[in-house]
Amino acid sequence: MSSKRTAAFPAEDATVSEGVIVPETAGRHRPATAASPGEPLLVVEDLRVQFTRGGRKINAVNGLSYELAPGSMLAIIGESGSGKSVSSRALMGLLPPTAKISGSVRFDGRDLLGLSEREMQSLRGGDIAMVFQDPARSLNPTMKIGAQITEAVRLHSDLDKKGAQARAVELLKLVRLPAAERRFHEYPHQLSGGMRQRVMIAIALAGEPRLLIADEATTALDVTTQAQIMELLVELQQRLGMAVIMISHDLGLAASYAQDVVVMYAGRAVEYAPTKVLFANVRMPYTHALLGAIPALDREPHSLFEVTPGQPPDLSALPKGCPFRPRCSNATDQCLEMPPFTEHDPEHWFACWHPVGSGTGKHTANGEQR
Amino acid sequence: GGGDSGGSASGGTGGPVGEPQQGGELTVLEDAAFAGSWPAGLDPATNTTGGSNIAMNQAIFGGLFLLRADDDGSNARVEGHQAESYEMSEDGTSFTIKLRDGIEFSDGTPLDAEAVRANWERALANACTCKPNWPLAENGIQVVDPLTISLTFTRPFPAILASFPTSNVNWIASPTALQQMGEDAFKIKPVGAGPFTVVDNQLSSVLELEKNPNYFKEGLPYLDELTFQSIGGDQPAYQALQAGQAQAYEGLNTTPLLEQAQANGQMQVTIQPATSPYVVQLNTEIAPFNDPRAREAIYRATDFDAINEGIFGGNYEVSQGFTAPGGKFYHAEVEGYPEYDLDRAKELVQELGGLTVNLGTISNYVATQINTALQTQWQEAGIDVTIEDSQLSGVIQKFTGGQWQAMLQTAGAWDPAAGVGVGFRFNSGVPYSGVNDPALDQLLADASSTVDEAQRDDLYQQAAELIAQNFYAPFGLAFAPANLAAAGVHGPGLTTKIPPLLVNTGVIWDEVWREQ
Amino acid sequence: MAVVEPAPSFSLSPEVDEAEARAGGRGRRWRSQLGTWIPAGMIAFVLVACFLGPTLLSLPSPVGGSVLESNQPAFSPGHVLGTDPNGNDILSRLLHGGQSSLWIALAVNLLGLVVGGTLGALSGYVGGWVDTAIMRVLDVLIAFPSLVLTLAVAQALGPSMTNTIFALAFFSIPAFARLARSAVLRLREMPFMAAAQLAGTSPSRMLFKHLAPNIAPQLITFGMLGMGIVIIIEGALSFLGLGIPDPAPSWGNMVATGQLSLSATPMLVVWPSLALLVTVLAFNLLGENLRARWSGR
Amino acid sequence: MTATATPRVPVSRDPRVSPLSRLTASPVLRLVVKRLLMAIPIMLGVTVLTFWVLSLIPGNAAQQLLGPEATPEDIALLEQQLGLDKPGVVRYFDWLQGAVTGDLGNSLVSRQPVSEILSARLPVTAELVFLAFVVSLVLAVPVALLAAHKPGGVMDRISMMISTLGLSVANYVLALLLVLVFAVSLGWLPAIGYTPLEDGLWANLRGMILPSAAIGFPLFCYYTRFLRGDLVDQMQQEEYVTTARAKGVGSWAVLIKHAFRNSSFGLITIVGLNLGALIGGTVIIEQIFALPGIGQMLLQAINTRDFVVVQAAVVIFALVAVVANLVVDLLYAVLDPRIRYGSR
Amino acid sequence: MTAVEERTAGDRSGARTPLLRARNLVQEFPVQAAGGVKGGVVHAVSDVSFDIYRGETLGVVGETGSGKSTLARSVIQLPRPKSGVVEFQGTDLMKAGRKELKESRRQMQMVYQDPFGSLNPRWRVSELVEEPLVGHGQGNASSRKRRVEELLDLVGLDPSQYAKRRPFELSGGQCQRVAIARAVALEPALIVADEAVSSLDVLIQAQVLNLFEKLRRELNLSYLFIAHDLAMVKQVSDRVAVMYLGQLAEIGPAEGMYRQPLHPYTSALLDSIPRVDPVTGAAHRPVALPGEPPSPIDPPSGCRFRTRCPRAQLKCAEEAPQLVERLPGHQVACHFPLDVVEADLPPKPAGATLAPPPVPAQPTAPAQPAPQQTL
Ligand SMILES: Nc1ncnc2c1ncn2[C@@H]1O[C@H](COP(=O)(O)OP(=O)(O)OP(=O)(O)O)[C@@H](O)[C@H]1O
Ligand SMILES: Nc1ncnc2c1ncn2[C@@H]1O[C@H](COP(=O)(O)OP(=O)(O)OP(=O)(O)O)[C@@H](O)[C@H]1O
Ligand SMILES: [Mg+2]
Ligand SMILES: [Mg+2]
Ligand code: NI
Repeated sequence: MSSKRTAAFPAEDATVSEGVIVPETAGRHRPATAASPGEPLLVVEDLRVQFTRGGRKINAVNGLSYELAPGSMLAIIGESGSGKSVSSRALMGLLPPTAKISGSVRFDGRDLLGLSEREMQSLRGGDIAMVFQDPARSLNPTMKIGAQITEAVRLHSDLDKKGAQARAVELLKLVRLPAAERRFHEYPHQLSGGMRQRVMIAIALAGEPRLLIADEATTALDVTTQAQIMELLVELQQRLGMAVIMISHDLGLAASYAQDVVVMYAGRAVEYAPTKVLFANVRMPYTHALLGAIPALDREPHSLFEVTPGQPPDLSALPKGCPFRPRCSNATDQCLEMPPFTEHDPEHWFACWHPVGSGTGKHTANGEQR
Repeated sequence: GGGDSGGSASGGTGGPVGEPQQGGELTVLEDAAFAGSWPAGLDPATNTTGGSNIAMNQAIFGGLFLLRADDDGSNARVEGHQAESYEMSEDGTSFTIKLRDGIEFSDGTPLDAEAVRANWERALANACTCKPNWPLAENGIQVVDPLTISLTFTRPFPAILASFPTSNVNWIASPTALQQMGEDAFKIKPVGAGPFTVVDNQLSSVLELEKNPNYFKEGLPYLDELTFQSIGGDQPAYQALQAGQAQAYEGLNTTPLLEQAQANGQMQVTIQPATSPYVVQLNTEIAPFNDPRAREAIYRATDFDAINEGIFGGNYEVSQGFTAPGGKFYHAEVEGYPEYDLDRAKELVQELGGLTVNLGTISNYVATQINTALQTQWQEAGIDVTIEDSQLSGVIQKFTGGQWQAMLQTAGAWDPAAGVGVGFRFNSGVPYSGVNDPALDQLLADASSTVDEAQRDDLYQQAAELIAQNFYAPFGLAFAPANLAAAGVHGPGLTTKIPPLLVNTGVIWDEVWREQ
Repeated sequence: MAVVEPAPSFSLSPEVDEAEARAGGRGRRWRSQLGTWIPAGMIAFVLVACFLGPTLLSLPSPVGGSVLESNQPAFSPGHVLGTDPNGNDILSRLLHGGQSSLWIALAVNLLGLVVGGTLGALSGYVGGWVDTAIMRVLDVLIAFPSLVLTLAVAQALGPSMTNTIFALAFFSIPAFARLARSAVLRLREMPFMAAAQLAGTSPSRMLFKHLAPNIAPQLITFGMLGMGIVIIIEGALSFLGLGIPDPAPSWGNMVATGQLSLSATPMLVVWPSLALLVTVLAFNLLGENLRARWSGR
Repeated sequence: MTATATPRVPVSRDPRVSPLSRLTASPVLRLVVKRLLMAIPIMLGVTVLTFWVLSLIPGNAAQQLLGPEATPEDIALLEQQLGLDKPGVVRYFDWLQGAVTGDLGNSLVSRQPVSEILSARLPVTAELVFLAFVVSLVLAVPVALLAAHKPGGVMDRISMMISTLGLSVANYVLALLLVLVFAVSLGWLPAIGYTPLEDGLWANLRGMILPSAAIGFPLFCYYTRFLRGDLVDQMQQEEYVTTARAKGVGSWAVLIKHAFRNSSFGLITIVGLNLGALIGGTVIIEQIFALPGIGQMLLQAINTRDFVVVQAAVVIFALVAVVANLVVDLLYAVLDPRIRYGSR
Repeated sequence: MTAVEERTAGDRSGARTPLLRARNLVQEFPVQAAGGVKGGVVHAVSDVSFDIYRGETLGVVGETGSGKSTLARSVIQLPRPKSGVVEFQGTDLMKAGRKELKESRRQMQMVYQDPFGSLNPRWRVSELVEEPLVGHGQGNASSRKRRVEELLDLVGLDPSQYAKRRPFELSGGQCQRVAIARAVALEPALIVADEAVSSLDVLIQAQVLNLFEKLRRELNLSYLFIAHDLAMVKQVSDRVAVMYLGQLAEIGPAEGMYRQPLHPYTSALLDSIPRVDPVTGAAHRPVALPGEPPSPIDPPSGCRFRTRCPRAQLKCAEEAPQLVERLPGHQVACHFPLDVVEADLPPKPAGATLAPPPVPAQPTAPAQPAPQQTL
């Protein structure tokens, strides 16, 4: 994989600066060596991450598997602490040395977990880029944003300083930062949250990555800005043919934008399907509970929520069997055995002995209703 | 009296010495806590630390008289320097000095009787600690002829000659220069007729001098440049000498360093013949020492010989009176001196029903060490001792407050009547004395106004016996600091012994030379 | 050296994280806290050695030795580390000196903690003119060359343990106060402060029950790091003829009198310096470890 | 600015903007002005405190100068000559009046103008402090970076040991040891004395190396410890570090370009606070190396109760402390963009 | 202002006097520039008026920085607002002395967003819940202990298990329960919940929201419920207030407002919510509101929303719209509210929006109030 590329994005400066973005065919600018169509760009298999902290083992990720096709968007959703961030950082080799990682992660045919720190370093930002949750903290407060982007550009291209700066301005325009030339010379704190997140995206795009991981990229923003950013991401993804992993705990957000969804619980994938398939027919009780707990506009004032009792499990002392068992109303003794994560319905994977729903598109009641 | 040829071969501790050589530079270190501080400048009349700046004064002004001694420190005598001769009247009430002819200050003006008179009058009017305590008669200073000047006293004053080397009247500054420069500038760059002239003077830090080409003594001084440098203690000074940044250090008193230096082949150590022994002053005015038994207990509990052996490696003598081996009128034994006797001490303490003493001193290495040792010894006799060392001001405060009990001090001088003499510690009505005894006052007064040396000796011996009989103050170690010099440096007082004037020896800088 | 504020890295996160608290595996936690226990053990050792050692080893008195036994080399009979020029047992002086040095360090830091902490907390919490007044006064103290102040105070009052503590407190109080103030300013914005106010909690309760326990860890950690500095400054005072008066020992004045003849009697400096080193190291390690734990790293 | 004086000169700038408001519009300038104004009460406080503290010290210059042998009459006379018989408050205001007009008075002991004494001695101390400061800082940065690169690694442990050692050795002992090694044994550097800059840069520097090392080494240790801790914090806790790593920036570059930049602010604060201590260190060190600086002068002045000189020295030291903190604030303002633009 | 007065007769509140009456609240914060030099002023809350009745929940929504928290803190007088009137149970808190304020605060408690930050990390759960009882000198030690147990039971925490724990031994949801227990300890009339569930996981959030509802029903509590999740606010509120840049854009009954928003900003907010229908599983793709929120230090003239408003006219820049009741109990501060059809609006002169250069992403003509993005 050539991580250094001199070619920029197609000359689109003129159009971009006017803000009109012409959608292009996905992957047009991709080198021919890219994974052939149909072959997944990223295959995560039985990924496990364990931390040792204070002498105790924290099983942050416990056998996570999914695939990602080039140019598509995958959403990973789950509660706080379910291992979303850890699993995605594991892909990028950004975990602290205390983390023990096992399983396999194949990116474009290469096993990422076997790479040296040096190889990983050239991969980071070049082939895989990442955008983080809190744009206020994720940018270096003492560096001009232009410099931060330029730095990323120079790491992944042969451009000289001037060229890299020009490229950085281009990127700022690409992410539709108003008055890009002026902003280039500003510091992060002079920008609003939404603008900062755009800068983060511009940095991520600097290496023309084939995979962009957006770790709760919009959680810190309010709804209107969130919509702006998501729109931008989707558009860039389609135009540039990037694959995107979008991490969120907002089911609605995932449903609105992603092609595929992985639902995580206690470090495991518990349900995995194309968005349409999944929401048409939720099978996993946990996903079902999530759906029942989100407020909806069409509910009456003062109506109650479906309540799932209990707390997320302690990752250093996971319950035996299905981790959701203690909170699940469908649970039986069978759940003391770990349900396998398999493709029960076509394209629809889940791990449950007692799934809800019957494939009719309407899920039957589980637990208390209203 | 008369002039000295000066160039007498001075044998230091470093073996045979060749002929003096001309030229070279010398850096002399002085302890910042004593001689290394001259905050008020170097005008002899106004230098309030003049008593400790004798070295600088000699180098700049030369001196009317100088104390000299044989190389081993014996046969000490005051000799004329800029003074050609002197004459004391029979009754001891007048003293006439004849100056050498042709001496010029470095500004070219003559050092004559008028100049001397002007200097003396200024000196006596000012508050220098080195101001002489002359019993001067009205109009006591008279210029007889351009080179002769006489002093008249109200009483016989035989100590007049001995008082010169330690006091500011010995240093004659150019009155013309003083007038031209003004006092404030003069004290920074004083003009004298000494062997060296001032190049630069940073008060209490560095004094740079260079050879005075018109010095009245032919061929002197030997050195081209002489620098006095203030330094913060014996250890840095010793190291500086080792490193070769300086060639001499006056006033080393840290015993371990002294011993180390003695073992160092590159170093000459000259321990000066002591003139002032340590004395434990007891305040006889208040309890507990208004009781002679308490005082005797202290005498009996004190074993200075042990201290000398233990702390000072037996380097010094132990006195029984206020004179020391280097000074005048020294006698090793004082009749009836109450010697160390622990059992007697214990007995006395028991008799008294216990004894509690507060023993003070001025903060300095040797004094504190002696006090610590004394505390131990006294405690052995059952005396309860707290020791306390204070800065100078604290000591003064204690004395003037009158509430002190015991105080470790030094007593005496080369001549007991001159300088910080014995009267200072033992006369009635003096704030720094703990004794109120008319008989002793009388003895001391008589001694100081007697011309005949043998008679004086006898009177002082009587005074010492009186002190011992009344247990006024046990005497001890006759301590004197040592001078340190790098190999190849020679000079009277530096590598030969001369009894210290006040604390340090009066080095005669004209005659200091370096092997090239 | 002066006491300066450490990095303002500090958070409210508790000593142990959630999961750790639940797990409570004794042995494992013990091992994880080795970083704390080793220096704590070193400190305990120093304390025991200094405060009980002289009795346990039935050492001779640290003062009042016979001058006839002065300057004995190490391992002489009865004097493991030899004697000093006054004939006192060096080991005994070392241990007794540790008592005074540790007392001073403790007292100075405690004074700083209590007085400085209270002043700073008050200043930060009350704000307004009280804050301005306190901070201006402290600014003056900070701008004032502390050595001069200490020298002056020590000279004015004379050398003694109490006066040394008093003089050194001028170093520590402003530093603690500033630290406490900045911590309180940060805490003041925490919702729990507003919540307490809503709950009708009285100002004194706010100060002592809400703020104090939260700033205490940071101040204590800071104090740990300051222990060594205080011992050394006490030595500097001794160097200048103040500090603990002779013949009573302290590490500071042992070093200070030892250095007077350093080249001839190096061991007089080496022993107290070593003791100081071990103590400073232990307190620094402990302080840093506690800081790391309390800041939830 | 001249525009207001001569109205006929065409004013190109917006006439409504007065020069003053233009001045105050710059946050940095406003900061300077504000801090300078704040310095006034601090300096006043310092002078009052000095006067008060000095008045507590027993004895005065007259007594001290004349020594234990002086008669009370002599002392009283000298006191009168020196003006020490006046009440403290009067003396303070006399002094203040002079100081405000730039006249720091004359030494009680030598009668030299204090300004003259200071001008002779300030360069020595300034150079000493400057060198100590620069050396400690210049060394601390790379060592801290090395240590922070692998926390718990070999370099980290070595630097930890060295710095603990440095923090537990008294600086006067260190000074003597340095002389023993470098001047006495090796003979590389002079043991004492000051060579003015005019006598050659190298000669001057040679003499300053050991004293500035004696002052600078403990500081170096302190800075190293501090910076290392802060760097590790930044590396482990700050999200922008992760961002940089995610960009593909190498670990050294992250440490130097990103973390260090942010850690430098904490370091600057410490340095500013420490400058006072730095100067305090000169008192003892100048004594040992026989350097004719302010510290040496201060100690002597305290001993002779030359309070006019002490007062001046204290004012100088305090001024340096205040200015140092002003500089720190300015450095923040210049280096930290969050402050520079005044919108935090 | 007057609009509110006029409205009071009529709708469901009837002639009841409000529990809380806020009028023309203004809160500003000076911002510090470099090194503590005074900079500008943040207009955090500008002229906001509203009422809350007993047993009623008023929801407040708005984007971040719009002044929701400041409004909440102004109500409880921590800190006191700059000007305006806060009348609580007939007492004017703005003029109340220490004593009166303390008395009123008994009836007025707050639950904060940050479940850990609002509990002193060094206290035990029992002490935390007991704090208001101690602060207001209620009962003796043993009666307070009993009350604490009751309260913990009420919020669903087993006292025997949790009373001795410290906050860090609790999960976020449990912390929030403790905070709620503390808030209801004095049986207040009003609870101000500032994003009280925003930081919680969905499943836990549902638990806590249900707890709020249960308490409301059982204790007849009123809530000032602040959140940025419009759907959630709707589900818990009787009435909803929409804030934009320190001002009320719209206030009205929850149902009505969501069915027919009157303010273009409310409409944009509703369109920005990504959502999936829990029943059908159908996703709704949000539509973004263009532009960046202006700075509260220097808010736009006239209508503060005009810089991002697709309907903005010259008038919007010149004249600040007042809250006007356009539907029963439903007020809006807009010159051209959405119940006026686009066609009825005056023709738009060029440059009327006076907006900074719009985000280029929005080049399409403002034909629709909320343009649909085609991808
Ligand atoms: N460096 C680490 N050391 C120890 N444990 C860690 C570390 N990083 C993460 N964990 C633990 O791993 C688990 C999974 O964390 P992760 O950040 O992946 O959750 P998440 O799903 O991203 O949650 P959120 O929605 O809160 O971001 C958590 O319990 C967390 O405490
Ligand atoms: N103490 C303060 N000092 C200065 N400015 C403040 C202060 N408190 C709030 N502000 C400012 O006032 C404005 C309103 O803040 P507020 O916290 O009320 O908004 P919010 O609607 O609660 O936002 P969020 O949804 O982020 O909680 C913001 O611009 C904020 O920066
Ligand atoms: Mg996460
Ligand atoms: Mg808020
Ligand atoms: Ni305004």
